[in-house]
Amino acid sequence: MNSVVDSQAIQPVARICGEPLMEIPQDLYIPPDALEVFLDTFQGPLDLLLYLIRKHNLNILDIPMAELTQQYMAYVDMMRIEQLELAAEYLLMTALLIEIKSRMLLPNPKTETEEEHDPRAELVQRLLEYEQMKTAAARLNELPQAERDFTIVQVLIKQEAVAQLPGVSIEDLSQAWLSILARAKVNRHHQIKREALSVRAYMSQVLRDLRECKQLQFYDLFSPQATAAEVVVTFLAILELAKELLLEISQDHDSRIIYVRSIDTAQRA
Amino acid sequence: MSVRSIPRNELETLESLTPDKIAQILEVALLTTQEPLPISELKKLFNHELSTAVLSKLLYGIREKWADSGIELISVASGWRFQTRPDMQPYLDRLTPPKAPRYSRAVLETLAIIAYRQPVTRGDIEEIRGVSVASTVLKSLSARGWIEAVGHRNVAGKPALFATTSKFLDDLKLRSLEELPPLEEMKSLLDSGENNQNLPLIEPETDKE
Amino acid sequence: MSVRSIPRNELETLESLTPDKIAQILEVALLTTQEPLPISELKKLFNHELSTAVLSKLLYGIREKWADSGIELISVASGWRFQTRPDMQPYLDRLTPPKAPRYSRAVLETLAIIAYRQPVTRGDIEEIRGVSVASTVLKSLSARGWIEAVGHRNVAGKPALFATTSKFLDDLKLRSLEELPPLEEMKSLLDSGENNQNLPLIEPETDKE
Repeated sequence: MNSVVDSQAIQPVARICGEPLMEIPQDLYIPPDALEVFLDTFQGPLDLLLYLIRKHNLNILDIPMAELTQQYMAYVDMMRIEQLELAAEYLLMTALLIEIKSRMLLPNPKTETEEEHDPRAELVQRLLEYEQMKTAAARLNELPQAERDFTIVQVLIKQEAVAQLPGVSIEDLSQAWLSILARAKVNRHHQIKREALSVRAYMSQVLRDLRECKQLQFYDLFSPQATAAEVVVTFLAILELAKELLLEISQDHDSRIIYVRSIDTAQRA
Repeated sequence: MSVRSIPRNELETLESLTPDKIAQILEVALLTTQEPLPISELKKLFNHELSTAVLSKLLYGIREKWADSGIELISVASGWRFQTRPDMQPYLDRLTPPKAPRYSRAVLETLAIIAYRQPVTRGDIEEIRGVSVASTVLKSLSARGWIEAVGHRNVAGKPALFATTSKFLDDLKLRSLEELPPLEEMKSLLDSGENNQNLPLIEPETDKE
Repeated sequence: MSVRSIPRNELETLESLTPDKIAQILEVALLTTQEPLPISELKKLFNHELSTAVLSKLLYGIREKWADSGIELISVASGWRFQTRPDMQPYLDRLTPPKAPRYSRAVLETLAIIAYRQPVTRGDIEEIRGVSVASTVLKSLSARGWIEAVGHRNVAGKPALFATTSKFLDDLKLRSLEELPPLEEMKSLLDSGENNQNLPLIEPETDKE
């Protein structure tokens, strides 16, 4: 058996002064004290009608309309004070029920076709659809639900203690240089030829070499493995450094040895 | 303090990862991520060098490994995730008072109508329930991430059309809407009145579908 | 489904919980909570029926059990928690790539000038950029190991001469400075004017980083 029926069967319809009201009295009369609770129990007129039909085995044909209407009207009176919208819905339902009843009572004109619209059909259809959704809702609620019936595992990701360093691409550098050029518009002073870059790279290297030793023999600045091109570039770098007064070139009178000396006095301090 | 020991560009290539290590990485990813991880996402862990078949096999292996523990690896609509077994929840509730709301019947019925009849407008829901639907009902379901407006019906007022989300499926441990409990055929109301003393309220009729 | 089958008030009493089950509950609590859980909090799981000593022993057992996995149980000032091991980080980063921080324009331009015009003093850089260079800019590049002072120019104040390092080349995957885009190509690109509107950084700037 499904649990929806079970749970509904054991739940009191309402509580009056703490006492559970296990079922709606047969005469459909709801004590006025209980009405408020009673209305909370039902989702609306459709829900109430469905309950009455199911619980009391009412055939929709045999609904004691006078009583039911009276009952509904009583709710409406109560509700008008606070829940006007809900009252309207009960009122609408009452009107519908009365319409159905009256149509059933009136003699059926034979001129209509066999397929004549049954005034109950639409209501029955609505009741059934509502009941189906009501059941589905209860079933959904039975499904295990995250946070209510289980918890999702979530272990902390221990972030690095070391801050992540920004990445730089070659494009970033080009872009940066381009923006400098764009700002400078005419970049006379800093125009550099393609070859000059390698000269400048070697200038850095010569300065590094000289950082290690106070002074070096000229030839020591050239790596034995250097290619001809590298020798030329290194030589140009030395000349450029001399021109920029970054190093001093001197020759010993006796030994004829050429010395290269950094004029960087600061670093030796 | 832990310092990054493996620079990103020097990660071991897949060949050097043992199957155990691969499973370990998968496991850690699933243990640390609250949202379910689809296979497509898990592939990123290995620079897309592992096939769906291999990953699935590993995932079932991990699931097997945890079979006797308090957590389980499951597959839901949006992917795979670890969650606690239901019998653990009462203990966990002692640590933190349950935060998930207990939904009212109004909310549950609205949710059911959206789940089974989607996409629907508020008007459709009201039509079925026979009462107006409070905005708070729709808001609480939206806030939970279970429903969303997926469009508007092209009628006067352009009412929003609501549907359930994949988070709704995830949170209910479902892989698709088809896994929702099947709708029951309701007992006809017209031939009640006969023999229904014992109230077979929702007895499914087998002859109809 | 028997999910709701254990009413909270009918939980097994502690006596009926096996040590394995107790450890399982502890483990689940720690796996689902990101904040460290102090022993006082963990006691709540068992209605305060377990002593600190017993819990500690169990926690060390759990730590042991996870020793060979990608996460570890650690004890921090405010309690116990699971966290990922550092060697898992590179893989997890593939799932959610950390938002890479970006160097400011001042840093990038300074770096470009040092790369193309080395060796240069801070004064040279300022002359080229047309704005002053904050010492934090040079410091961050030095700290990164990308630039270094290779000497000092023999003028008043003996300003340091900066050059790029081999680490700079390594990190940018360059074999030599010649592999940097040639300047005259960039110049002609600029002169052609066709790309001018795509240059994001041409508006004058007075950064003082």
